[in-house]
Amino acid sequence: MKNTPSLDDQIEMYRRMILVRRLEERLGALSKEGRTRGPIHRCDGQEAVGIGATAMLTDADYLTSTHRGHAHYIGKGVDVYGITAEILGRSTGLCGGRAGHMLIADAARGMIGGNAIVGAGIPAAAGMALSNQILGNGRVAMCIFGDGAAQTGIWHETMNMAALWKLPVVFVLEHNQFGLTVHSDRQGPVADLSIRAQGYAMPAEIVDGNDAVAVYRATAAMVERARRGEGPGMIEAKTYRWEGFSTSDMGGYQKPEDIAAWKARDPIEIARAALLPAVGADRLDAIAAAATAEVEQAAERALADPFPEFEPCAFTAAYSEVL
Amino acid sequence: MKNTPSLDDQIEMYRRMILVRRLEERLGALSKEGRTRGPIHRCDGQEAVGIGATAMLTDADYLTSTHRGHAHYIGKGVDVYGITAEILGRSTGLCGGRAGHMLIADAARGMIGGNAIVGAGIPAAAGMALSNQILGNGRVAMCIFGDGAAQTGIWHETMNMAALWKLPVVFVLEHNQFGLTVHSDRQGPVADLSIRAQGYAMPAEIVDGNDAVAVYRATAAMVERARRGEGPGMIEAKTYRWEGFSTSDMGGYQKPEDIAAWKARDPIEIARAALLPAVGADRLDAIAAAATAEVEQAAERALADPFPEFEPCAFTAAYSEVL
Amino acid sequence: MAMMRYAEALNLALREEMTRDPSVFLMGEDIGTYGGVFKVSRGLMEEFGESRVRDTPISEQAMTAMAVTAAMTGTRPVLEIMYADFLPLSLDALINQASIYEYIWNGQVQMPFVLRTQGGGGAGAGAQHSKALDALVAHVPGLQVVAPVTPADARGLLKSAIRDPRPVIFLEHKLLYNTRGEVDTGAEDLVPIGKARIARAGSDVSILATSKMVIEAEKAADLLAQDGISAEVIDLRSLRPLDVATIQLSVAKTNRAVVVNEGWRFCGYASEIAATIMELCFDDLDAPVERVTLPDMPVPYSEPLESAVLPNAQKICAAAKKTLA
Amino acid sequence: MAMMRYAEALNLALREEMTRDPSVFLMGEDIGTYGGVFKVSRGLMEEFGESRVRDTPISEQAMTAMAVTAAMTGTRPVLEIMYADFLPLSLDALINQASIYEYIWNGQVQMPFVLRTQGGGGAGAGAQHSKALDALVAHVPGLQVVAPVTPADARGLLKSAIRDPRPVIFLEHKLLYNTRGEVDTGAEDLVPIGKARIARAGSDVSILATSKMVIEAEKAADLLAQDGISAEVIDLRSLRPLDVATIQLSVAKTNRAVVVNEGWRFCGYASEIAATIMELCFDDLDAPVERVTLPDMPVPYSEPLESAVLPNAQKICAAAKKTLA
Ligand SMILES: Cc1ncc(C[n+]2csc(CCOP(=O)(O)OP(=O)(O)O)c2C)c(N)n1
Ligand SMILES: Cc1ncc(C[n+]2csc(CCOP(=O)(O)OP(=O)(O)O)c2C)c(N)n1
Ligand SMILES: [Mg+2]
Ligand SMILES: [Mg+2]
Repeated sequence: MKNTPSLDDQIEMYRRMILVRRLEERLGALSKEGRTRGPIHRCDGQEAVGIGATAMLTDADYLTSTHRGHAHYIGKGVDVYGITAEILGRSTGLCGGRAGHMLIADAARGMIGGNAIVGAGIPAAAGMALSNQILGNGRVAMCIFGDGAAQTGIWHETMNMAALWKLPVVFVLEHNQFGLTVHSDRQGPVADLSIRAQGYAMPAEIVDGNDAVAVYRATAAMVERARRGEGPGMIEAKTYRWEGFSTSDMGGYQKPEDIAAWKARDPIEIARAALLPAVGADRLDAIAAAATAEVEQAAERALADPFPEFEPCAFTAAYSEVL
Repeated sequence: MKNTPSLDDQIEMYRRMILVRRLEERLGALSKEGRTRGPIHRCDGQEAVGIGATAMLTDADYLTSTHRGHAHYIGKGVDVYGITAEILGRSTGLCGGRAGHMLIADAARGMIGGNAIVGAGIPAAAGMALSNQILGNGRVAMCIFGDGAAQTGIWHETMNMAALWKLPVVFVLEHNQFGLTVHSDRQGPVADLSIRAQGYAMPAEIVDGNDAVAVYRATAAMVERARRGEGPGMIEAKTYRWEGFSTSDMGGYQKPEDIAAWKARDPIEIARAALLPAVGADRLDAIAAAATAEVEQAAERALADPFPEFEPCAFTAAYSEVL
Repeated sequence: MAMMRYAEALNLALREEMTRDPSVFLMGEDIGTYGGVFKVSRGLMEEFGESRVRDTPISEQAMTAMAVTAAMTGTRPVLEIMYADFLPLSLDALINQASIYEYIWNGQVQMPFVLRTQGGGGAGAGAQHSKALDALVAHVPGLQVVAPVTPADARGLLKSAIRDPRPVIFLEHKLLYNTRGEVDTGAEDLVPIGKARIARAGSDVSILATSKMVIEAEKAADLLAQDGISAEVIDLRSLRPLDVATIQLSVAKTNRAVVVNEGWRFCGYASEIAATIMELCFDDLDAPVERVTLPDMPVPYSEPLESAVLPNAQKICAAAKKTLA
Repeated sequence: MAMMRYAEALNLALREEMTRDPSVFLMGEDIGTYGGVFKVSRGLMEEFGESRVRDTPISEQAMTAMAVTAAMTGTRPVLEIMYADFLPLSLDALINQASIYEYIWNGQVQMPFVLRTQGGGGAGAGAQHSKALDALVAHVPGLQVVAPVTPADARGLLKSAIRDPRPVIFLEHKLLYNTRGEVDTGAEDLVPIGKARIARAGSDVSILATSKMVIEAEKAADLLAQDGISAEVIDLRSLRPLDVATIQLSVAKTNRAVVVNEGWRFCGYASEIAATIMELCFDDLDAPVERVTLPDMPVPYSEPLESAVLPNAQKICAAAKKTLA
């Protein structure tokens, strides 16, 4: 089937989804112990979107993310230890502890970056695509954003300009059913937000967001199109958020039966089942164990790392302004 | 045919279109003589939209407009002399000369108001519709906005909330082919902007914007629906701007053949032709003459009116702030 | 009298005003079913229904613009913007719409709406969720801006704001919601907009602070007292209009002033207060007015970095001593 | 040397920089085919093509956000926002995006973009097209803000802004485009960001002005001269970073200062300058720094009303005399 990821790609996606899941679980535990700071937005159950949609991108391609970006970071090849250290506010973090979990960037990987202003990652990717088009460098930019972000005005302005100018950008809508606590059916009158792509004469496809391979196939087609200069495309991946909107969620608005139903469709289990025949349980177990160990080691190492020391802001100083 | 305006309504629309046309011509002449201030945005050739879309509204209904609102003002029943005096900056103007031609309001007529921030009139109408819904007062709000305004983010946010909450608001897109100087096909990838209404499960209709009766019919249906509490609707009226974007337009980008073609479809002539059999030339000529005289008198009177004297701003004073 | 949390005092004020006036309604993200991310509107959707307590999509720009015109047409919206960091999205509606209509329409309309939001650092929320953008809104004519620090003022000012015929920007602080204080639930206890509060009387130096910084200023006053310095702490409370009379009286007495605001320094809210004091109290001043603010940089995430940039009692003490040196 | 209009000087700078550096591109409303509503980009689409000179839809919010990240990824956008009154729509991209990345990403990126816009009154354009919102952008760390008043500075500062590795907000004035002045077309003549210009030397009072107000300040200096008062006029030029050295030298000499800015007074740009002077020149000052600004109200449309609110030479004279009284 067209755009089907190679077996190695599928194995790597499986491994990365496990990295993400273990990271979320570890962060959840650390937060309960009061060893993290600020709200942390977990994506348990949504791993297939961030991992599947980014697996065909190169380091030269750009990705912008959201406040819920751990799967996006790891999908773009960002180092788990660097992410963990950043989230724990250590000087060894990818941004020296200045950014925190919602705003991580790793320019060398084209991951620039997390964004906690809902909707802001969307024009950010389009701006990078505009650079790509002007420079003719063949790079593609992608933004992954939520169903809530799709209701922001800047989404409309960006879709319109991207389609008008045929920018090499792919819009990946990660539809996890909720804004923070409000269900998407109370945030807009239509269930399938990607029908709006028609209003920009832009191709769009709805996929099972819990099936990494399905997400990969659909997204890869849009990425190729964009790279060929044929313009932007949109993907709407349907998934569900297992945990609260963040570690400070007091809950009470997600139906237990919904959570149960979606947990029964665990993206990691779906990937494992697909790989089992070709790869076998032993190898998959070994991969899972190694991924688990990688997250453990990353966390242990980061927890032992020093906190940063304050230095005046370079540009603040440059502006000879008082600190 | 359903929602067909009565003969009297049609005659009144004809009269109002002439009022608008003569006002625009008079303002154009005054501006050439250097007797106006600031840019003036004429709507010659577009009169059928503002007049036809508002003819079924009552004074209790609300209308928000744009920087090009003269037909909207007159359609909502605002006094021509008050408008003219305001545009000429006189103390007798509807806003005492404080507002100017782009920002005229007449609260008694529900005309609140002109708006020179492109797109801003759209949520303004929705906010009034929100009040109407909460108060259950049966009033409808309408915004008339341009093809350029349809590309602003706030249009999307407003369409979404209006449809989600079934607000009693009607969106009238006055498609005159241009933003300021840039043709709409260079501002977005789709010709019929109202196809975007589908993305909000909102009904929409495209009409000939040079036929006041057609505009009336389509709009009246949406207004009734909204009044019944069935939610918002959208109208896209196709028309064309004969004159420059404003009196400061240096021109050079509108095709002479386009202008000629559209002038051949003068909304006033179309209305006249439709009325001729039933009303007869003499009565129509008399109406035209009276309308022309009304604008003349309004202009002469306004030109003789005093300019306002400066008074400190009420609320500035209230805040005991230095003037 | 009752002891309650700041968030509870706000909730009480909303409940009281919604009960008193059916034209008052609430809109904002996650304020209904969930009761608000800081639980300020807890229980109100159940009590007043979905028409008057509206969960909105993530559309700050349109929400704010709609609140402005809803207020023009018979209702009294109380809009919650979840974080002050998002105020830029509301700003066109404030600067180009709410600010101008009453004047340019010659008094044909008024806009009685309240925009509630919360800002400030100290919670590890990062550069996009920790700012105090007081200066952005305080700069806009036609807007009133208040920032209560005690639960009693939170209730009293919110009630006044909702009843006011003109727009009020109501600034809260994420680290104040759980602070407790006495509230006179028996009385209306409206707090007038435009009046500062003398949090603590003193004679050597005036410390003028806003929002959570008032608490830091009071801590600073304790520390200064140990060094025999008597600091007067003024809670500005009403950022605009400014209670210049109270400021003048204080500075006339102390001859020295320190302004504390959690926003940026350059073109910040503290700059206005410093300029105003210099202008009105020039002959009284024995030293330049000191500004204690966030440095001109983004708020970093990691604890030691964030602590280093936030204004605090120590920095306020140092500034006060500088005015006395 | 050549005599040219302010708009022509800007056009020249754009042409020169686009020729020099292929990564420089322009985007904005009506800047291409039409050459800009103030004709600043006249002829550039023909010369550099549609890829590098882009007419945009009316989408300030996304345009600005896109310019920020385009600048992060290898190009140098010069964005035109038609009126400064629309800056609120650009502000999220400036405050929550451009302002933070270089610092919070630990220097991984820089954003060399220029946002050109024009503000100010006097043209009868009404309350939504006449504002000077300098304070909004000057408050944001990470942004540099310049406001040239002469054609030579317009060219020299725009060239410097385009070459600068960091964001520059470039403030023009609608009534300056047709003013004429000498431009040294032979030389590069870059004007450094961060340096004020002494428009006229004097000894009795320092008048610090921005943009078109510099012209009013020079007129005021003429009037004051007739009364035997020698005014020094300083064109701040670089609103941020501020050239404090030049300001200090001047005030040390004159002991009096008047700040003139066309924006609102409360929390305005003039407030920062007044506060800074008070802080740095406290012992030198013989009188409080006077602020001459727009009153805190919308700009009215009708000529006599608009004239009454705009700062002008007469108001500046009165303020200067007050400092000398
Ligand atoms: C402009 C803006 N408004 C509100 C918020 C607060 N907020 C943070 S996450 C969130 C929900 C976003 O929903 P969605 O886009 O679906 O992303 P998800 O959390 O589901 O991953 C909200 C409202 C914000 N960060 N930015
Ligand atoms: C937010 C904003 N951006 C830009 C402008 C400048 N401007 C005034 S009118 C106009 C074109 C508007 O086009 P359209 O909405 O189609 O209305 P029309 O002029 O065709 O009636 C522009 C760009 C503005 N007033 N507001
Ligand atoms: Mg979601
Ligand atoms: Mg148009």
